[in-house]
Amino acid sequence: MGRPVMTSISPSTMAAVRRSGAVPNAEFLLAAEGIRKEFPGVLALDDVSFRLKRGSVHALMGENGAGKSTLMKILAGIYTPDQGEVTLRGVPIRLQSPLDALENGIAMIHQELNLMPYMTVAENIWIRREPRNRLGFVNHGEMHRMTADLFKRLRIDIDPEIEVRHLSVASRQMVEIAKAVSYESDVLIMDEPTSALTETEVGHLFSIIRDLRSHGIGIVYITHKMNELFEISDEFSVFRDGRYIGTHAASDVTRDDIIKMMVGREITQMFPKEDVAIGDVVLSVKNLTLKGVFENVSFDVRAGEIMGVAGLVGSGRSNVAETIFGVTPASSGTIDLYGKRVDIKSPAVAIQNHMAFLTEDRKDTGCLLILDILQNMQVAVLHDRFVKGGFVQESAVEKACEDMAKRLRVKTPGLFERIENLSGGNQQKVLIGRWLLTNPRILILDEPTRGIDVGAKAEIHRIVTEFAKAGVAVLMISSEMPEVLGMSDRIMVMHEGKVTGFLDRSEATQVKVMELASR
Amino acid sequence: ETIGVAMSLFDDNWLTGLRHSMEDHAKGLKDVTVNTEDGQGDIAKQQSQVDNFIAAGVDGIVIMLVDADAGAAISKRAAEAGIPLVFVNNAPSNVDSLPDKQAFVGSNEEQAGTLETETVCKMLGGKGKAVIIQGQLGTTGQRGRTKATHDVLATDACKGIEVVDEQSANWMRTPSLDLVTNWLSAGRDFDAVIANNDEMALGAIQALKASGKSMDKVVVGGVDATADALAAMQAGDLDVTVFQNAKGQGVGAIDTVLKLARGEKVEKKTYIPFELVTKDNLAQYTAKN
Amino acid sequence: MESKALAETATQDHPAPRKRRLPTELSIFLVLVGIALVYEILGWIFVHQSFLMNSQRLTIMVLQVSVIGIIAVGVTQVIITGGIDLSSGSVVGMTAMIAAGFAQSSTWTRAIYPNMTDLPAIIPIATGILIGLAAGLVNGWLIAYTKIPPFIATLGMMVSARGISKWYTKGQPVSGLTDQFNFIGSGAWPVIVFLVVALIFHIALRYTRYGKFTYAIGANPQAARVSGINIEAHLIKVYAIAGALAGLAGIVTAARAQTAQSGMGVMYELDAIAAAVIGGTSLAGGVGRITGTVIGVIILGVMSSGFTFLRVDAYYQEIIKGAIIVAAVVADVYRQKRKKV
Amino acid sequence: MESKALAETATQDHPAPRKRRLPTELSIFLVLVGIALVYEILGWIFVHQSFLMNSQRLTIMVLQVSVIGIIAVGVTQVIITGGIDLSSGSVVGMTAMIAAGFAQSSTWTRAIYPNMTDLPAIIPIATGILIGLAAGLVNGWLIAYTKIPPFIATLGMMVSARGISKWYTKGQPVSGLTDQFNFIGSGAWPVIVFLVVALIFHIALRYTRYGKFTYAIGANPQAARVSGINIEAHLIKVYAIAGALAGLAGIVTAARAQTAQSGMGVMYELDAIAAAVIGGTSLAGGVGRITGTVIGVIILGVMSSGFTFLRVDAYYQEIIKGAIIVAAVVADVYRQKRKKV
Ligand SMILES: Nc1ncnc2c1ncn2[C@@H]1O[C@H](COP(=O)(O)OP(=O)(O)OP(=O)(O)O)[C@@H](O)[C@H]1O
Ligand SMILES: Nc1ncnc2c1ncn2[C@@H]1O[C@H](COP(=O)(O)OP(=O)(O)OP(=O)(O)O)[C@@H](O)[C@H]1O
Ligand SMILES: [Mg+2]
Ligand SMILES: [Mg+2]
Repeated sequence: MGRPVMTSISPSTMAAVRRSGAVPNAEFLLAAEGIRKEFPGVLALDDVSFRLKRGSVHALMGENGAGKSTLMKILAGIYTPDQGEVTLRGVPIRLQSPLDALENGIAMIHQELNLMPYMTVAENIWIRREPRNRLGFVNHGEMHRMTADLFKRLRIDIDPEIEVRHLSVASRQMVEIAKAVSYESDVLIMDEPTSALTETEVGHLFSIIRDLRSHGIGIVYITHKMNELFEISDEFSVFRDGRYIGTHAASDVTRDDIIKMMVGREITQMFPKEDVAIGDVVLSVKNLTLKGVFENVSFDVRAGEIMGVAGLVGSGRSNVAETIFGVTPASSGTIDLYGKRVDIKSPAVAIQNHMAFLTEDRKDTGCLLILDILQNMQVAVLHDRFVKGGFVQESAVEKACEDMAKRLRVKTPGLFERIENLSGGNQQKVLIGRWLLTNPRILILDEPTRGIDVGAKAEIHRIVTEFAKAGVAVLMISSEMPEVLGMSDRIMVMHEGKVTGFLDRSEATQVKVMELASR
Repeated sequence: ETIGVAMSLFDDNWLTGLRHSMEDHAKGLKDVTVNTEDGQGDIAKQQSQVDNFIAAGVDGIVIMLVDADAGAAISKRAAEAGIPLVFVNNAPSNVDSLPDKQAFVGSNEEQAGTLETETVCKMLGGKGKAVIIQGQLGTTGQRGRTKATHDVLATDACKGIEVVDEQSANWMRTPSLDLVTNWLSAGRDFDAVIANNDEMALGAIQALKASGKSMDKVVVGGVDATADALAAMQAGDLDVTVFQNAKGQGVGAIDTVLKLARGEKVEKKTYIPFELVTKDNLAQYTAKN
Repeated sequence: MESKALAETATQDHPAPRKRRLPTELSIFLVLVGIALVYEILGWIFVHQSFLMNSQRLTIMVLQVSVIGIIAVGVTQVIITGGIDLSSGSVVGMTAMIAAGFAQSSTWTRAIYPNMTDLPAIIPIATGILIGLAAGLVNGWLIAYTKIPPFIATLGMMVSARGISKWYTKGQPVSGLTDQFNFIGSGAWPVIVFLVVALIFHIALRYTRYGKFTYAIGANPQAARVSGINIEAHLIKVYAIAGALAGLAGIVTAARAQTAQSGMGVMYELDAIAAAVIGGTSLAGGVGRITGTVIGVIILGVMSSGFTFLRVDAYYQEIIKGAIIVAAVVADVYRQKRKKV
Repeated sequence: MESKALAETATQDHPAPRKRRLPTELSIFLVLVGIALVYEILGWIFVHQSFLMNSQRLTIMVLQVSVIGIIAVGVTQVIITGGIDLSSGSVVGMTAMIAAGFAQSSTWTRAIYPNMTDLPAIIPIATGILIGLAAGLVNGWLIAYTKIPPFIATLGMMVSARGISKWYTKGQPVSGLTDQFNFIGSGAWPVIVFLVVALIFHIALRYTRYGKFTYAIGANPQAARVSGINIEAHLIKVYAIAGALAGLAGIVTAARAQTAQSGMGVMYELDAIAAAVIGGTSLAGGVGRITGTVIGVIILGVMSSGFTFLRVDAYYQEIIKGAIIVAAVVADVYRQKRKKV
C-alpha cells in the first residue's frame, strides 16, 4: 500500500489536535482496515473494512450476528480489535477506552439502552460533562437549561428533571439520541436507533440526522428496516458472517439486491399471510381499565385470528398487553378466556391458561442475561412440560430448544452460550422461541421483530402464520406499519390509552391507521 | 433503687453465673431492681450503656468491664454524673485511685492462670510437654491467664515443661476441639493441655478421646469450674480447674453499690480469691456453681 | 445459511448441542489444589512432614468446616436468587439451644424440662430442623411479601434469633445430651451429613425445576415473573430451605460439642457466604453452584489446618488468612479470564 | 434480588413534569419520629418520664452511634457504587491501635514507642486517617483492577486488619493517651465530627461530579463506562474515602474510650451497612443518600437508648431490636408504595 507507515498517535494527542482545529484533511473521516475480532468460539469479524465519508450517512446492513455492532463497538473504543487498523482523518489511532473515542469525536448510540435509571434525564445526558460553577459544584440550573435547549433543538418533549426509570422505552431511546448528539462529535454511530420508535419519532430522528449531515458530520446507521435505508442513507455496506461483502450507493440498488447480498439468497415473501378459518372467541376483553394508564379497552380475539395493534408511542398498547397477561392486574374490567371468566392476577395464571407473552423490553423483562440460551428458552415451558417428579427431562428439553433455535436461525456457537453474548436480534429470536415452545393458545407479541433481520423476520412471520393456522389466537403489537398491515386479520388502533377503532384487513391502509392513531 | 448492671458479655458461662447471682440477690432485696445490659464484648457499646444508665437516672451502676483499661474513662463519666459505680470481677486500670462513690469487687485474672498452671506443673512433676489454648486474643482473660501460665512455666520448678504449641480457640468448645484434632493430626505430642477456660479444656478432652488417647496420660486444666467441667472432672477427664466465686462477687458488688447509693462507707477494694479445684476437693464445689 | 464462509470460520450457524463449557468450578478447584500443594511443600521444608498424606488431617480439614458447609449449601441457594441470608449463624445458635433442650439426658439437671425422660434423638433433631425452617419461612415471607431487602429481613432475624438463644435458658448452657443425639456429631458424621446435603441440593439445583427457577429469579426477577414463575412462593421455599439447613447445622454443632450455648454459630453466616462467593457464586444473583461452594468451604478448612500444621503464630494467622482468601479469588478470576481468551 | 424490581409494576409513563418528588428520606424520617413517639408514650405509661425531653438522653442517642455514623457515611458511598465494605469495623480497630500508639502520654508505659515524648494530637490523627486511607486504597485497587467481588476484597481486609490490630501489640491495649487526643472523643465532639462528615459527603454526592459518577457507576456500570467515566479510578477513590472515614472513626473510638483495644469495632460494618439500608440505600447500587443514612443511624441510637429508658430486659432487647429494624423498613417500604399510587 502506498500509505506512509505511521505509528499510532496517542488518543490524548489526537484530542488536542482536534481541539486546536488543525485536523488533517483526508478523504475518509473514519476508516477501518482488516479488522479481526474473535470471541471464544465465535469469529465475529474477519478481515473487515469500512470507510466513512464526512457529511454522509453510511448504513450498515447484515443479518443478525453479522458483526455490525461488534465493529461499531471497536470504533467506539469498547472492544480492541485482534488485528487491523483504524484511521481517523487519515491518522492511525488506537482507541483504548470509550473515553478515547469520545475525546476523538466519536459518539455512539448503543443497540441496547445504556442509561442510569435512577438519575434524571439531564444527569444522564451530561454525565462527566456537567456544567460547574466557580466552586466546582455542579450547576443544576445550567444543566437543566442546557438540556432544555438541546431538546428544543431536537424537538424532543421530555422533562429533563424526570428520572429515566419513569420513561417508556421510546422516550429512553430519544434520550440516548439526544445524549449522543450532545457530544457534538464528528462521527456519530447509531446502532438500530429506531427499533423502539414509531413512525413519528423516526421521521423526527431523520430530520435530526439530515441536519447533522449538512454540518459535515459522518453518521453510521445500522438498521434492519429496508425503507429507512433508502430514505436516509447515502451509501451502505453489507456484512455477512463477520465478513465484508461490499459497499454501494443507496441509489444504485434495489431492495432485493440488498437482501440477496445480506442473506445470500432471495426471500420470496415478507408477509406470508394465509387465510385461515377463524374460530370461536378465545380472548374477550371488556372495559379493561388500568387507572391512569388506559381505560375501557374492549375487544375479542378469535382462534386463528391475528389481531394487530397499532398506535403511537405511549398509546398504551404495551400496557394493555401487560394487563391481560397479569403483569399489572387491571383496576377494573373483565377478561374471558375460552368463554370463561378468569381473574388473571399474575403471569403464572395467564400461563396456566395457555397464554404466552413476548414483552417489548428485551433487556428488562425478557432476557435472563447471565444465563445460557437453553435456560432462557426453557424457563416458560417447564411449568407443564418436560418435567417429571420435579426433575427436568434434560435431553428432551434440549432437543426441543435446539430444534426451535434451528427453526428461528439463532446464530450461536451452542446452546450453552450466555444469551448476553448474542447479537441483539438473536436474543430476540431466543425469546420468541421461549414462548413458541409453550404451545400457547393465545399468543401476545409486543414488537416481535424488533431488531430482527429480514430473513429471520420472514421466518417469524411464517411461524406466526402457522400458529394461527393451528388455531392460535394472536395479538400482535407492532410499530412497523408494513408488518401490522401485512400480517393482521384485523387491526385495533389505540391513542392515549383508549381504543380509537378497528380496521378489517380489507379496509386497512396506512393512512386510515394513522388517522385513528393520532385522533 | 434501680441498679444498672453493664455486663461485658452474655455469651459466657461464668459471666452468666455472675449475672444470675446479681439478679437473684437483688430479687431477694426489697425495692431493688436491676437493669442488665449486654456489652457484647464491645468497649464502646459498654460506654454507651453507662451513658444510657446515667441518662435514665439509675441509682447505681455495676460494671463488668470489657477491658480494664477503659475503666478510667468510665470512672470519670460516673464521677461527673455523681452516680455510684462498682467495678466487678475485672479491675479497672485506675483501681488504686478510684474517686469517691466507686469501688471494686472481684479477683485478679492472673491468679487463675497461676493456680491452674502450678497444679498442672505439679501433676507433671515439673517436666514434660504442654500445649496452651488461649481465649480470644486481646481479651483481658486471655492476656492475664496466658501471661501467668508463662510466668509459672518460667519458674525453676516448672522449667522442665516445654510449650510445644500455643493457639487461640476463642473461648469456645468446638474451635478447641478442632484445634486439638489438628494438633494431633500434625503429630504434636504433649502431656498436658493448659486452657484459658473450661469450655476449651472440654473441647480438648473431646478431641483427645475421639482420637483414642487415654485421659490418664494427659493432664488437662481449665478455669471457671462450670457444671460441665465439674462433671468432666468427676468422670476423670479434667484434672484441674479454678473456681471463681461468681456468687461472692455478684452479691458483694450489689451490696457495695447499694451501700454507696445510701451514702454508707465501703471498702475500696475487695478481692475475692480464686480457689483451686481438683479431684480431691471436687465434692464441695459440685453444688456451688 | 449455506454459504462457503461457514467452512472457514469458527462460527456455526446452528447451535451445536452438547458442547458444554468447562465447569467454572474447575478453576477454583485448581486454586484449592494449589493451596494444598503450597502447604505440602512448606510442610516438607519446615516441619518435615507431609500435609496431605495423613488421613486424620484430611478428615479434620473437612470436619471442622462441615457445619459451615451445611449452612453454605442453603446460603448458596439464597444468593443465587439474588438475596442474602445473614441469619444463619444465629439460627444455628437458636436451634442448638432449643434442640439440645429436648436432647438432655435424665442423668443431668435439665435446663428447661426438668421432669422429662430421655427422648429418642429423632425428636430434638426434628424440632431443630423445624425451628430452622420456621425462621426461614419468616425470612422468606418478609422478603417475598413486604418487599423489604433480604439484607434487612435476615438481619432482623439474625438479631432476634440470637436474642432468643440467649433468652431461652437465660444464658445457661444446655449440656448432658443423650449419647444417641451426640452420635450425629461424632466421628466423621458431620462430614457425611454435609456431603449428603450438598449432593441433594447439587442435584436439586441442576436437574430440577426448583433449581432452574432459582437461577431464573436471580438472573432477572422481572423476566422470571413474566415467564410465569411465582416468585413469592419460590423465594419462600428457598429461604425456608436455607433456614432448615441452618437448623440442621445447629443440631450438628450441638451434637459435636455435646452442649449447646447461646453464643454458638456467631459469624458463621459470614464464613458461609464467603465460602459460596469463593466458590464462584455471585452476590448479584443468577450464578453459583453447590460444587463450587463445597470447594470454597474446603478451602477454608484446609487453610486453618495448614496454619496449625505449619505452626503459624496465632497473631499472624488472621493477617495471612485474609490475604489467602483474596489471593485465592484473584487467582480464580485470573484463570477464568485467561481461559476465555 | 432487590425489592424494587418486584415493586416496580404500577407503571406510569410521563408523570407530571417539574413535580419533584418528595425526598424518599421523608418516609424513613417519619418512621424515626414514630419510633420516638412510641417510646415517649410508653415512657409516660411505664416509667413516668419523658423520653425526649431530656437533653442528656438526646445527646447520648446520637453520641453512641456517631462512630457507626462516620463509618456509615463512607459505606453508603461504597454501596451506591454497587459494592460493599465489610472491612470498616476491623479498620476501626486497626487504626485505633496504631493511632493510639502515637498518642500515648509519656507518663504511661508505652506499648510501642517507649522513648517517645508526647506528640501533638494531630500526629496520631493524621496517622489514623492515613492508615484507614491505605486500607481503603488496597480494597479499591483489588476491586478495580483484579475484578474480584467487593465482598471478597473487603472480607480479606476485614480479617487481615483485625489480625494486624491483635498482632500490633500482641493483644495489649494501648492506654494512657494524651488529653489533647482524648479531647476529640469527649463531650459531644464525636457527634460534631459525625455531622460534619455527613454534611461534607452529602454535598459531595449531590453537587459534585464525584457524586454523579458514584451514582452512575452503581446504577449502570456499562453505561458509565461508555459515557467515558474511568470506573477503576473512581472506585479506588470511593473505597479510599470509606477507608479514611473508618480510620477517622477509629480515632474517635479510641479517644472516646481513652484506650485502644484490638477488639474495637467488631461488627460495626454490619451496623453501618444496616443504617445505610434502613435509610434507603439499595444494595443493588445506584440509590442512596447520606441524609437517609444519618436517619438510619439515629434510629439505631434511639432504639438502644429507648431500651435502657424503658428498662427492657437485655434478653428481650435483641429479640425486639430485630423486630423493630424489620418493622421500620416495612413501614418505609409500605409508605413509599402508597405514596406512589
Ligand atoms: N461479548 C461477546 N462474547 C461472545 N460473543 C459475542 C460477544 N459479542 C458479540 N458476540 C458474537 O459476535 C457475533 C456478532 O455479533 P454482533 O452483535 O456484532 O451482531 P450484529 O450484526 O450487531 O447483529 P444484530 O443485527 O442482531 O444486532 C455474534 O455471533 C455474537 O454472538
Ligand atoms: N414508570 C414506568 N416504569 C417502567 N416502565 C414503564 C413506565 N411507564 C411505562 N413503562 C413501560 O414503557 C412501555 C411503553 O408503554 P406505553 O404505554 O408507552 O405503551 P405503547 O403504546 O406500547 O408504546 P410503545 O410504542 O413504546 O410500545 C411499557 O412496556 C411500559 O411497561
Ligand atoms: Mg447489533
Ligand atoms: Mg409498546
